[in-house]
Amino acid sequence: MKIHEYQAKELLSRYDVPVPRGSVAKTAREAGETADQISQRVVIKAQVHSGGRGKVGGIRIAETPAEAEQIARELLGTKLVTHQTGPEGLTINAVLVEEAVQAEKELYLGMLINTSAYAPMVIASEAGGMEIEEITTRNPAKILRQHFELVAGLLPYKARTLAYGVNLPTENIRPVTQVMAGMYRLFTEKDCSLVEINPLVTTTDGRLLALDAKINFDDNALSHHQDIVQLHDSSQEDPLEVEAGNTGVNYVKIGGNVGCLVNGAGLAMATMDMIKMVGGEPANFLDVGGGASEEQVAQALKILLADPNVKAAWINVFGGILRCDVVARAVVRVLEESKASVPFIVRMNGTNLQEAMRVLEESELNITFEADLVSAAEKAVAMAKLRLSKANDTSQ
Amino acid sequence: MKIHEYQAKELLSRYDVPVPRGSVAKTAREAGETADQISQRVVIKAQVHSGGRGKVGGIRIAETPAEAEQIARELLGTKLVTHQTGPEGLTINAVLVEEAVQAEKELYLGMLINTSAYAPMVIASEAGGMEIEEITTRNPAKILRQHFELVAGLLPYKARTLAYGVNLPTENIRPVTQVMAGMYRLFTEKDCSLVEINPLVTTTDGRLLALDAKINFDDNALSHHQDIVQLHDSSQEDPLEVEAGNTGVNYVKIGGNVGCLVNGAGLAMATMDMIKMVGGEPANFLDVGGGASEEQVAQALKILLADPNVKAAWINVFGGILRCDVVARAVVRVLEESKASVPFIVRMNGTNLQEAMRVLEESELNITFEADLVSAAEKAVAMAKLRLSKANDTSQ
Amino acid sequence: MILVNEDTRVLVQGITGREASFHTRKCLEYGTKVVAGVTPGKGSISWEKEVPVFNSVAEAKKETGANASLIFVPAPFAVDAILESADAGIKVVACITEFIPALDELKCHYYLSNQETRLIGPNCPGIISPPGKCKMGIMPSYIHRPGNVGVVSRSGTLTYEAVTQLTEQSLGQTTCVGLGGDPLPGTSFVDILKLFQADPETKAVVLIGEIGGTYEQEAADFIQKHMTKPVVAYIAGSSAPSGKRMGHAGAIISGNASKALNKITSLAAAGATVVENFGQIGLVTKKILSSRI
Amino acid sequence: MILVNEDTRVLVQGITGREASFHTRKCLEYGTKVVAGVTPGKGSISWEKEVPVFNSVAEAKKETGANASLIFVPAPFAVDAILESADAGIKVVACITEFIPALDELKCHYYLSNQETRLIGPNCPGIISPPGKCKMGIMPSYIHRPGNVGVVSRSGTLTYEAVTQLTEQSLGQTTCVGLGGDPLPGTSFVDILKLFQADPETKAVVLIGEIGGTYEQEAADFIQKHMTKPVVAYIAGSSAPSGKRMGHAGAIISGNASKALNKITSLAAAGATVVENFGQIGLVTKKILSSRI
Repeated sequence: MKIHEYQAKELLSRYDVPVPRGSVAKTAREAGETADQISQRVVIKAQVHSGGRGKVGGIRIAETPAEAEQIARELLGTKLVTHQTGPEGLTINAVLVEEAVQAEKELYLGMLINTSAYAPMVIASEAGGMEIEEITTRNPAKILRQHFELVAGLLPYKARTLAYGVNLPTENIRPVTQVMAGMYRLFTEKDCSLVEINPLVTTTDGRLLALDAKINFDDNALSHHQDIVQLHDSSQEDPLEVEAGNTGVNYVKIGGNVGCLVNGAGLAMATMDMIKMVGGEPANFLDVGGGASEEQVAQALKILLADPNVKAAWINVFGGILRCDVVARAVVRVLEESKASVPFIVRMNGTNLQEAMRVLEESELNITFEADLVSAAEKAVAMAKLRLSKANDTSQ
Repeated sequence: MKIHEYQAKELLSRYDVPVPRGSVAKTAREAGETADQISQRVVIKAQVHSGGRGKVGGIRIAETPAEAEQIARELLGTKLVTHQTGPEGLTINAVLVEEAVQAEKELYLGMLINTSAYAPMVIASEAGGMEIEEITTRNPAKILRQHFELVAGLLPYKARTLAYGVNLPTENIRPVTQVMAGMYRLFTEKDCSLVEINPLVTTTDGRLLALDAKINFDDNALSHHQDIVQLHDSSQEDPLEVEAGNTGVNYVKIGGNVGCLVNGAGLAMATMDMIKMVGGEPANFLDVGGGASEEQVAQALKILLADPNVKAAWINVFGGILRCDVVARAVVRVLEESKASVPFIVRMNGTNLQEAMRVLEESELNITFEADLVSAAEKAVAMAKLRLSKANDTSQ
Repeated sequence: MILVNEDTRVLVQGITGREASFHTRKCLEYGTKVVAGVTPGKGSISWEKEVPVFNSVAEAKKETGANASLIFVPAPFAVDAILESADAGIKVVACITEFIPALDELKCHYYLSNQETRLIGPNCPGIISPPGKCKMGIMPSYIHRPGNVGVVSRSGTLTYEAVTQLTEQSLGQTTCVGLGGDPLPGTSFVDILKLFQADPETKAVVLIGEIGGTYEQEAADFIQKHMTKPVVAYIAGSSAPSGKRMGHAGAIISGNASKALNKITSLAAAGATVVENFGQIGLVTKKILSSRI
Repeated sequence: MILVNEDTRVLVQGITGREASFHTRKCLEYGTKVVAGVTPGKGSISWEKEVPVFNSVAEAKKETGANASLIFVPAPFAVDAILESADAGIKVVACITEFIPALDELKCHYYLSNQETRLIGPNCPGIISPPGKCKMGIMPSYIHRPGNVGVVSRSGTLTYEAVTQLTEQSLGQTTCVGLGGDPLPGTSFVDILKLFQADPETKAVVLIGEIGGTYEQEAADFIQKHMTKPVVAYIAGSSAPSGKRMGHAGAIISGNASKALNKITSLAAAGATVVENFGQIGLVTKKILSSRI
């Protein structure tokens, strides 16, 4: 689960990590008032679940409270499109109004589990301010790592080693190790999957501040952390993905036009790969899971069809615990109810295959059945292309 | 550090361990009012830092609030002498007034670090209600142990193994494992050296309750736990031991008549052992530590002399960091100031021995110097006996 | 065969649950020796009048000689169940349970690091050895047949597809191991490749990886240095975008190393035959085995 | 000699502190090769213009070839200092620091359990090898002389007394090790007895124990099974009452096994010569060594 920058800063602050003075505003007037209280230059930061906000006008400086109010008015309610959001962008429902600080040094600090080492890890770099992928590509030598384990925790000497490694002046060594200690407590107490401060800056007036922060949480642990669940903002997610989550199925919108519904994450990925391999573009990842009910499969199918880009749908199921006939019944029910006109290709194998075939045949719906994986992929892609060209013809 | 039963129960209760309804009272009237609120038979328990209170009238039943008030009046302000307190006893400054419960089964539960295994350990026994030493002696087979470690914590299955082992009925298994989970969190979060619930009882009305509890804390960790330090009650300790603690020296009153002042815990024990070996009775353990100042040694000496039982004093010092002359100067100063009349035997070795001898000789005080350990012990014991017999002569 | 065989005596932790009951029945039908169940508080009953249930693993092991455990208990209790089996000396544990928090899995890993127990999973379909008639998991039984191909995979249904293709090509399996979709699996590709390499019955290995982590790169390294048997590999997720979790908690692209292409390149360079068209994995394995005879 | 000798290159952690400075001077005067100091934030200065100071142990080791560490940092930072040395590959660490909480020592123990580092202490006087002119601790130098007796003890001043008696009897020492007075020492009697038994220079061992714990019983067990060299033992605390802490956190009678009499009986039964009169420990050791020649 992701949270907003302002929420991340509030959390970090509770773990003794210093952040700039500021406050979140949900109206332009609030933004102006906050700027007035801070009584100096402020930064107005669009609160959306995405990086790269600065490059697209989502982070702006205001010299006066009036200007702050004006900028907030321009931002609030609009959509911010970054390189991470996709073309739809994300709605700005809140802005963070903060004191503008004079940064001297910009550091990167990140904490996550290194799965190869089976250990939590702190990453530090003195090339802060850009994304970690960018630092990795452009200057891998500038990235320092320290692993730690859960008995001794993040040993102070390891924190110091990183602090010296990023060439901080002596007076900042202890403060930055305290920042890492706070990150560690937050990480372990709240089951985070990522705690990132980027940049952590030293200021001209001698302070150390978390200027931007990103915290992700382990979804599997959320049931232990009701306070964190409260921070969830579904307005920052694709509505179909939210609905899928409520239904208990895994749906990720990808952007192509061949929809697919699969049981099992691996098979769902392989299905997408096949669509791509035969020259198509998958519209989504959709895993209904091992033990889905007919109702869940039907809901998942509705979500799939709700994506207007989908021009053909491929049902790819290996019946194990989830029986083929359950899937067939869900397909028939949804198609009959929705009068959906997209072509359907069904490829099934496993438990109750015969019964599933019978159900599909009896339905008299226009469903193409195909036993071979590659042939099914090819048919789905061809049908999507055909439908797309027809639609184009019609629109011309 | 030790705390009172009522404080232990308040702490346990914060860690979800169920305790009987009740409240501490520092006056008889409060006790009566609490009994009135509880509105049933109550137990009045003298709050002193000692076990074995029941056998000497420190735990009594009251049928009515008036009786509760009466019993509290009888107890408060008096001294309770148990087999653990020594003949002076401990002052009762508070009583715990609790609902009287009908116990069905009495268990023992204890948590401490097993130093041989380098692991924390839970001990459980179905022979609860008596002291663990007694269970160990009388029925060692009834004692079950489970070690745990700090990464995984007290694994629920280990708690269950103990719960089944003490033959609890099925409905009590989960509650008792939750009690152990609470004890574990308390133990690790507050750096306890002992958490003991004895007895933990099942009641006729189906509850599981910590009927008595004892918690000790690791003195070395107290600086991290100001909330625990607040619970300290110095009225429950020997005033001389409290004073020694404030001075920064280790003093334990033993009860004999040969006082000793030593540097180093091992040498201090060996000094006591020698006094005993040659037929004397050590009055105390007193370790001034490795780096004591003249002021600390002087204070320690005053504490030693404040024990009226002391009939002779043996200074036994191996000068290392603590120089012999520093000790000599402290001895001379205290003896000159206090006009103490107990005979002094000084045995020293190590750094600045010559200077120390000079200081002692110049003082013209009546100090016996003896280089050999055993001879020093013998002289000290002989002098104490002589003085004791003289005192007896005088008093006759 | 590796890890489980005809001498494997399985205990099922959480046997009285709905899903566990269903799969215990399927395991028994396949021929698996399910000798005990463990559900705390239900010790003394008998599961469907067939399998004795105990309060603890230690007791179950003592009374029935169980030497492997299949775990179905819910996520909050799963690590405790795993460690209970490990402490009782059970040497092979397959944990089906999904949704275990990563920090819990980390603690589990530390605890097991000083023990001999091999943990398969969690969040996995389990393990099956057709020649030993031992199924300790939730995979459909009928697709398997005894033979000489070892299968190891991070995905459930993808494995079933692969096994189906193998069986259609008349290629049976020695053992199929599902490592599970979590980022911190108890057993890695390398652990299993070692065993397959040492197993005389296994003539070829099918390895099914996916995006996320660097497990396949470590496998590639091992294949290059130590494998003499042919490895046919497939990596799922070539078309997955960065930063989005593809179902499995472990299947998320978080850097170059976690991408499918990087894994495919590593495996190919190490000498594995990497199949791009998943529909061909049975056929390709068949060809490679034929060319070796 | 065991653990430290003429090749030992000592670094002092916390060297710039008052106590550390005092003892570093004493160690240097004795002939110890103190090659580096570590005080975070003071890397670049030089201690008394003689010993270079570094910000980290890794750096100190790299620059000076230090292979042992003497620790004086305050209790809240001591475990970090110990583990920093261990992670840097320092093989012998003596920690003088007292008042470390037991749970911290437990964490330290777990962390070190997978490492080769030998931790002496904490809350101990350190270790000295007179024949190697290496003193890594706070014991008075002048009482020692090179020779053939190994000394291992839980107490500081009691060791100095014993060493003085030995030296008075013209019995020099190979190495004297102070285990420290805490309940969870990094090194046990058994660890040191093993080394003395294997050390050709050591002809006899003086063991000084005390009440609390079962360390001496474990030593007795080892002596019975593995020691061929004579062991002279003394146990302090025969006259101590139950339940009262005698200075050392480890010196508290909490059960029969922790009593002096129990320890004395175990050691005597194992073949050690247990001295009741501490004033005789030098003399008794002399007699035993003479009778062997």
